[in-house]
Amino acid sequence: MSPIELLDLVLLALLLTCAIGIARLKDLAACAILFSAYSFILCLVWAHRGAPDVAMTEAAVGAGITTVLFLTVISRVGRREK
Amino acid sequence: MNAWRTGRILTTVLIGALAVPLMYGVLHLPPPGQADAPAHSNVSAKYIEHGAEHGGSENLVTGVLLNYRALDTFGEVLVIFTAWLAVAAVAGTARQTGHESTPPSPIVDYVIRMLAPFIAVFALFVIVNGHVLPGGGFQGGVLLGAMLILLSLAHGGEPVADVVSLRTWIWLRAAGVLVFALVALLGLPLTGYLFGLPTDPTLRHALMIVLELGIGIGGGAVLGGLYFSIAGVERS
Amino acid sequence: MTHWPHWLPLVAALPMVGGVLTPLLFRSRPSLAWAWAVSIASVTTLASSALLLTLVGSGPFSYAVGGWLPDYGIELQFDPVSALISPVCIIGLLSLIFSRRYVERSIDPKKVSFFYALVLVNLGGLNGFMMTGDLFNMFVFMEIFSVSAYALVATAREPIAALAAFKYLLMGALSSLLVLFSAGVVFAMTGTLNIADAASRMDVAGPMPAALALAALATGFAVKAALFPVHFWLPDAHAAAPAPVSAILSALVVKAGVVGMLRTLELFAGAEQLLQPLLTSLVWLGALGALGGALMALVQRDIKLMLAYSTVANIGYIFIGLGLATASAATGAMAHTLNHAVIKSALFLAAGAIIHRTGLRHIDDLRGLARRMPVTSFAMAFALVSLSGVPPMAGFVGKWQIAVGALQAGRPAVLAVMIIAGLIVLAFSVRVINALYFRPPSRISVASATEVPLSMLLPIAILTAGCLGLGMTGQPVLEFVAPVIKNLYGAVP
Amino acid sequence: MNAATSVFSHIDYLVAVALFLSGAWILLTSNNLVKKIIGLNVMETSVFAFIVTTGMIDDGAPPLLAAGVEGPFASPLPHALVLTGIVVAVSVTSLALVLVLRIKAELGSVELDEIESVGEHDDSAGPGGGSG
Repeated sequence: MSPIELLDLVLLALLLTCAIGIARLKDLAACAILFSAYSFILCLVWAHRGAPDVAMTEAAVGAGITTVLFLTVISRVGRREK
Repeated sequence: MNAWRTGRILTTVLIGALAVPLMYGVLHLPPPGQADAPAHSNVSAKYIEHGAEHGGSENLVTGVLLNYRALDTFGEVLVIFTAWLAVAAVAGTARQTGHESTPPSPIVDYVIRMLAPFIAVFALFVIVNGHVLPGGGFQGGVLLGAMLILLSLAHGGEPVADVVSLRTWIWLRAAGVLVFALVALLGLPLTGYLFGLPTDPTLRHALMIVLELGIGIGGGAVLGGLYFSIAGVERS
Repeated sequence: MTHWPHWLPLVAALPMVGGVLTPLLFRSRPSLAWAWAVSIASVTTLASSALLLTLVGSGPFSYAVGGWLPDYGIELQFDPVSALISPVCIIGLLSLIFSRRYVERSIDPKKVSFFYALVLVNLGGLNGFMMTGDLFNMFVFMEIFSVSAYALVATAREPIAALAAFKYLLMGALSSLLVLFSAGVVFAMTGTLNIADAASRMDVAGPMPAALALAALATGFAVKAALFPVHFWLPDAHAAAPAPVSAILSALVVKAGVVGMLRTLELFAGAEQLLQPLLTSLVWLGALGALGGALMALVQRDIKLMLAYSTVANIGYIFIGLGLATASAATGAMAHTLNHAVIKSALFLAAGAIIHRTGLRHIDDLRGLARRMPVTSFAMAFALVSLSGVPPMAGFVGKWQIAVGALQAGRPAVLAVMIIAGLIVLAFSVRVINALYFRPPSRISVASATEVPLSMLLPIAILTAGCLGLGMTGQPVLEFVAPVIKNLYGAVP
Repeated sequence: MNAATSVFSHIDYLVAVALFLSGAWILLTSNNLVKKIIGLNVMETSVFAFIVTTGMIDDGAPPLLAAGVEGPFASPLPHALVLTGIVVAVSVTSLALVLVLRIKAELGSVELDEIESVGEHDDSAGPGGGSG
């Protein structure tokens, strides 16, 4: 098990925890930020998978633009999920 | 409330049940990373073999996007403009006043204003070097969009949306589709097929740069526009 | 005119670029935007009829985009299935002509140019979806006409329209995801995205991943076509949308799901043992959809909801035909796809004209309208008779062939369900006709209603004439579609 | 190739499917419309993860034919697909968010059960109400 494969497993585990965290959290802003972290980890995984183009786009879009759009809407719609 | 509770349990069971066939089916695919898997030995092998001289770019992904599967990218550029069309049709372009966004602290304001030109230069670099290094029209466009959003976060949105008239913004947002349509039409006389890029390296290289710039500027303007509409700062 | 192949990509690209230019050129001049949209749509209709003549003349042909053959690039193909492009263009053009007066009142003037842009982009996406022979390209065109469809539903002013559009968006995004997932699985199995190429390499990867790809693709297109269990997004969306949009959605966008299912059958034609369970489930889901849709339409009080549920019923009929997999059932299903598009767009435009003039949507409120709006009421009645499948009319052609196919396949239960559903459709048609013609007006706005202007009446009249015309020319349509059966089902009884 | 190694070698596919299902769970069970859109995004990125993994190759270089770089190259086709998919995901998400803003403005809430209960009261006039 080379260290890189170990890193992969850790990143994949982090992805799953992010997804479960988003599922369980009631505070929408926290979900949006967790989604941003989820996108960053995905960007790392893809950078290692030999896909730099896609990693760059996912980081800028997933973590950047989508999260900002979510936070803008959450600030106008209400932060707590019932 | 228990109706909602049972609904949740039912969905959890349904999704759990769905997991089994999905995972079982996926397990029977050739393992990822195997060199002789069909994913690498069919179309992709041809791309890698003839990528440089056909596709016209060392970065094969850009070659695939702009040359081999140009119709996909044209559809793609159209989807991103249609998203802005949809948002404008639903949200309207009237400027929603009344919700005051808290002005950021001067430090954030200063840092963003300092960073903005570097992001712009980096975005341009990514667009123009799309055929040699990882990058291209989309990545550059996304970076430009992110810069627009950062600036409007720093200045409260209205000044950034007012930097040019709404009419110019719309022309900028349609840049991707219009440039792509022109180059596609140009393909007819040059190669006898729509969406065809000529085989002469320098002309093809120039056309690809034009396409990348169109996609980048169009994408960036649209993503900025999406944020303006959602934050309610679009010019009316 | 000699066969000029470049019309094929242009039929898709022209409305899209025309749509993109609409807000640029005419954002502040709505009437010019309408004229521009109608001219773009008519040029596209001419191009599509030229393609149709070429297809009838010299058979199916394909077009290598960018000059790349299928093993490199994307291949567009024009066969009897993608011949649906010409009715798409014609119905789209007529809906655009109809929407001039309708949109003036029901949509905010500043957004009118966006409305026409979205309609054009939607038509371009539909044309592209029906002509492409590449799995991922289908996904991209599907996104184009889906995103514009969600927004078109939301252009209506009622608050319910935004919620209906949101539910439609979630289901549509889910179905697009399933199609993308199966495109990924097909790529992992065969290394290519071209449907014909992938079909020939399908057996190399073993049955399990092929079953996964088939299930995901079929579910995705079933959701897009609103087949029975996953149809619940359709009624609210089609009823809340402005009338010309409802016509485009029910007549055209839903049929894209049917074309997608046909491409799926084409892709997996080689794997019979995989197709069998899918075909039987299509038959039963179709039967339940036909029955359930007809029943729900019967109990509706809002005329547009009634028509929306009747779309769910007719989609059920079409999938019964596709599922039975006999030659006559499948050709009947494809003919019914075309006929239902014409009938349902006539009905929705007529309903739109009535709502535009009287502002009333409930069937009971429309009593005695025939005296005040004779042409629209006659068109509504004529199209309803055609919908219920009375012989010389267009609705009869497809349903009769599917019924014959059900008998050939030895499925009397399916035939029984179709007959019951047909009677229910007849029942709610008679109820509307009775309200329009044989009951005294009960509302002031009905008593004072006047006929709609010509720009709305002309499209309704043309489509109503089509309800009869397609009934008369049923046989040539069936023969036109027949050659596709072989490559759909392989050996067919 | 016994079961253990086959599961391990397909770990990427399995994680992608697990993320797809968790996204579906968030989408289906959450009552808040914004949470549903986040779930939709999780599903979309998981399908992209699946497609990028199909193009992966063991110790292969990214699809850049720079001078001096040999060895197996990752397949460029899935990367082009995912690039297109990501931009589609942004488009659908931004339209969904604008619809949520309009629902909040017109129906007063973004919680599905509250909206549905509002829907019941004025359902007598059918979804369209009086106007066309």
